[in-house]
Amino acid sequence: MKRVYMDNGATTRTHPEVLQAMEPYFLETYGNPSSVHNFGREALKGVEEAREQVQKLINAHDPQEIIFTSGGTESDNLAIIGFAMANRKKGKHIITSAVEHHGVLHTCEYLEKELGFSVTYLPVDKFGLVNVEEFQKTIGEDTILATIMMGNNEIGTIQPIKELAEVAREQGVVFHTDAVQAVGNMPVDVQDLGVDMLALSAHKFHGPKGVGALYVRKGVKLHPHMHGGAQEKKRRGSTHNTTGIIGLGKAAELARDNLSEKVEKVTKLRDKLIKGIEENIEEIVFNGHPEQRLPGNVNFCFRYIEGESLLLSLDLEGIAASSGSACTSGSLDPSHVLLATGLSHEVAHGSLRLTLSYFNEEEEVDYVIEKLPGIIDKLRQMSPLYQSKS
Amino acid sequence: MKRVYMDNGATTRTHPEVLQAMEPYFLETYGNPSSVHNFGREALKGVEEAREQVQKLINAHDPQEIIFTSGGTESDNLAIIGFAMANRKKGKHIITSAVEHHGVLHTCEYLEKELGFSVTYLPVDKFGLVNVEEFQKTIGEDTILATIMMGNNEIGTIQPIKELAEVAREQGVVFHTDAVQAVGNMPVDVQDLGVDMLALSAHKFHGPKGVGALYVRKGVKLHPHMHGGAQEKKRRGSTHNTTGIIGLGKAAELARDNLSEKVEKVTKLRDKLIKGIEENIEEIVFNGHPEQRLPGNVNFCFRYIEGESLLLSLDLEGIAASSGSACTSGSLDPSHVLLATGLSHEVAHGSLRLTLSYFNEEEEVDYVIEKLPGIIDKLRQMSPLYQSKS
Amino acid sequence: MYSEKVMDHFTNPRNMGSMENPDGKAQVGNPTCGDIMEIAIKVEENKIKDIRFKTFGCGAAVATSSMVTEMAKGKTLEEAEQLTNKTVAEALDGLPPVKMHCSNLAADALHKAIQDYREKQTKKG
Amino acid sequence: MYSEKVMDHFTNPRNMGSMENPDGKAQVGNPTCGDIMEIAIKVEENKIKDIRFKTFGCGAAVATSSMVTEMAKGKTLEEAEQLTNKTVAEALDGLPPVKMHCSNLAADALHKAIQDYREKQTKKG
Ligand SMILES: Cc1ncc(COP(=O)(O)O)c(C=O)c1O
Ligand SMILES: Cc1ncc(COP(=O)(O)O)c(C=O)c1O
Repeated sequence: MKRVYMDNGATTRTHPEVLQAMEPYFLETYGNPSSVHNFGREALKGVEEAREQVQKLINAHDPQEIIFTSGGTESDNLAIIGFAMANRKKGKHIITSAVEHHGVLHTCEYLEKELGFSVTYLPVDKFGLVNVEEFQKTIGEDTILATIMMGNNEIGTIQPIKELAEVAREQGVVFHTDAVQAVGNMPVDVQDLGVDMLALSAHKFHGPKGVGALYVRKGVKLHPHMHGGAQEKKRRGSTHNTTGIIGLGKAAELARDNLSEKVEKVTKLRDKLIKGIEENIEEIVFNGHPEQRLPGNVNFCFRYIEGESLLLSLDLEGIAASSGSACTSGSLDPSHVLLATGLSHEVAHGSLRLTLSYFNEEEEVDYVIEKLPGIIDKLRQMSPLYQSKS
Repeated sequence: MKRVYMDNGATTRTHPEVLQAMEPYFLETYGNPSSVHNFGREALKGVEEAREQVQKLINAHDPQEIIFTSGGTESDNLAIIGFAMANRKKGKHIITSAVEHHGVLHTCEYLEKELGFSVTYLPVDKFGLVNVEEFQKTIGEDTILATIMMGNNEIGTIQPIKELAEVAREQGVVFHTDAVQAVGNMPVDVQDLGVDMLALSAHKFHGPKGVGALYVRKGVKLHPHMHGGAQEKKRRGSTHNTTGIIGLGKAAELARDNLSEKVEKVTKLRDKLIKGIEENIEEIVFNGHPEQRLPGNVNFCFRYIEGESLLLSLDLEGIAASSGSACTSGSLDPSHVLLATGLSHEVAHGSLRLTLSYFNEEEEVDYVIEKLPGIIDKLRQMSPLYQSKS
Repeated sequence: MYSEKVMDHFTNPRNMGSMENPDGKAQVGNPTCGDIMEIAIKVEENKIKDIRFKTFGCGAAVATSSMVTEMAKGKTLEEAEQLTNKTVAEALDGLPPVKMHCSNLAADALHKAIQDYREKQTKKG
Repeated sequence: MYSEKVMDHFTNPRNMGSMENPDGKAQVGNPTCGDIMEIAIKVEENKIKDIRFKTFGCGAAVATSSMVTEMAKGKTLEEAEQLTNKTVAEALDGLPPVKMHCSNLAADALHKAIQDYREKQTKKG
């Protein structure tokens, strides 16, 4: 059976060259980078090279501004809890948005519920955008931190980070952005954006799972989130995940290679897929912003059907996709992101996310456009909601 | 040059079969285990098999008692912070020991300094053992948690966990043990030990770095330490590190294979090494307990010399070892563990840890016994402390 | 995740569609929670002669709907009323734990359809 | 971690050992902090004619001791007094940041040995 992977927003295939770069660190250069001996020193060299590769990918000023973590979630936790706890004497108010990934949202909720912080969740418009002026108005005396994501993992909307960070800087508020979906998939320049902290995760751009990084601008003080050894200049305890870090470094290097060409390719595939769906299927809702959008993200709601049924039907045709449907997550409410953009529960249940990478090819897009209308039709024929309308 | 790796307490070589088990999950079964589609379901199957392999290794009652983490440090942080924060209404006192790994020690200090808990650090005797009666006396009304390590990472001493856990259970105190050095290297049975939580880390027994697990007995309530997605039954957010988890599972399976034979082999090598050092070098201090000891751990202090110089000299002969010397860690004080056993700063600075695994061979032990006396002598000749005595 | 039987019923749903002039009919669930099932029955000599379902919902919802129609068909009303959500789930070789709570409404829909039939009979009678 | 020069001086320390009847001698550091350096000098016509060190400490401590003796040998006392811990570290192509604070005492030891020589001269004088 044909197999088409269009769930790159969930995770990506590890690039074969990434695995190749990692392999010697399993079997030969397996020392602990904190060790004095040769096995350790060689491993350390690899780790520091990887740090420079990540630095270059996001144009950080200094490799020491990169802290390696176990992924996007840990980076967000470290940025938010680590900063909030270290600076809580300056204030206890945090600003975020209603459409953040749970790695940010649940972290903010934890600070609110368990640690005495107050959090503002900025609403978004129908495209999923926060409003810069509204953000500015929300900043108060007590505000110490703002955390607003760069590219939305569900609907692909890219927030005006540069403008938001500028407002924050003017008001003396430290600004973190969860750029897990963006980094490696589009140009991201921390100096140009003017952010203080930025989270990234290797497995979203053909690196290995279980490794990520947090950029922390020099001078920004944090508590560690992993309390332990003196690794990462005492900012993150635990034996270095050498193989993962080498993989992240290699993925960062590969991502920089011809980035603009890859972005162009993916954007073209995305737009073809969007057009193909819009032209062939009725009663649909396009989600996210049409232009300020991650290169690989396509998201629609199909009225009268439920997302998980759609995913299963696509899977039977070999197409791997995802949905903000409640039933895929085992919760009762559908995606908080889709609800925040103003969709009803009923419509939000019927969402489909197709996420592309530069590994995808045009014929795969054609295949999806060929198969999807029949599947939607079959599921609608089964739906009591559709019948009642026709 | 001959290369002899005797720093298995710091980290181990990944077993080639472990890497082999991981590889397909990088390039083929690369889906997110939380996804509905085939790529995801296959990955999930692998993750759940790995969970059972870990369950079996430590004889947990149910695979769902295993939470996958990014390593030993995270497991300790999750156990201690996660439990303390979730149960702080019941009490705010925690008991630990003076010889814990920093993953426990710094976590307890954080709770003390930043979150209003009080912590008792139990002293140890000259072998590094805590006293069960003293432990019992320290338990008070307000005590909610005890966290005492199983095998010490520096001096190898194995604590009387079963007795300690029994005391804790009788007093209604939840008991966590950092068994990072023990699991995979000697028999560990959570049901027999009677512990409520137990931390382990794959890279200490020929698994990959950057992955570990926390055993949490059914019924013990924790807050997550990684706030994010609904993974691990909402106890640990973040995309599953599929490859790492598969590697941990495979390492757990391999560790169970002929465990007692491997323990016997390593113990024999250890005892030969200890004897060889004692017979060939004067003015030394044997560290740790002679019998209640990790199978692979050898630790001595050599008077009049400093540990890092010793490591560098060994490294020049191809021998990889470690030390609790301050100079290897960039701090000023030598190992808190050696000081806790009553050694002076001066003596503690001259420590050497040689840690074996079943990958080591007898001729390697012979090689170390052959090389070490000359190195010690050369360094002593250089030492102003030695001269002043001779 | 799902058993082979669930996937079989999801892929080839039995008795799917609408029915002209049903003797009894009911809908359970609501679009907010993401599951709606509609069941229509024809009754002859106190037996379920024909049955049809329509479902808006996840794979488990579709499969349980399909399965309950297959199990009910040909049974007397009293027998059909003995079917529970649990027996339906068991007939599908079980459902994932997260799916037990919301998608498992098919027997409820069937019972309501039978109830509807009875009420109509009473009115007629 | 360490530069090649550091490792060279660590592996083949120059002027290591004790000295009979030194003209000046000093020890800096203490065993608690993990670093002790002892330097002994012979002086002739205001120049350092011979020099010996002994060191208890890490690789950086050994290498800086060795290097400072090499740099000082043959210099006038005034020239030798110009040597700083910084110039010694630079001559070794630098030290790792964590090593800058504690192991870098070699020039201090040298200066104290010269001071000891001067004090002895004064007493004799
Ligand atoms: C926007 C965003 N933030 C954070 C994360 C969490 O990253 P990870 O799964 O590597 O922890 C993800 C993906 O899962 C994401 O898409
Ligand atoms: C006893 C002990 N606990 C915890 C840890 C931390 O484990 P990890 O490095 O996997 O975070 C280690 C090793 O580093 C250890 O030896």
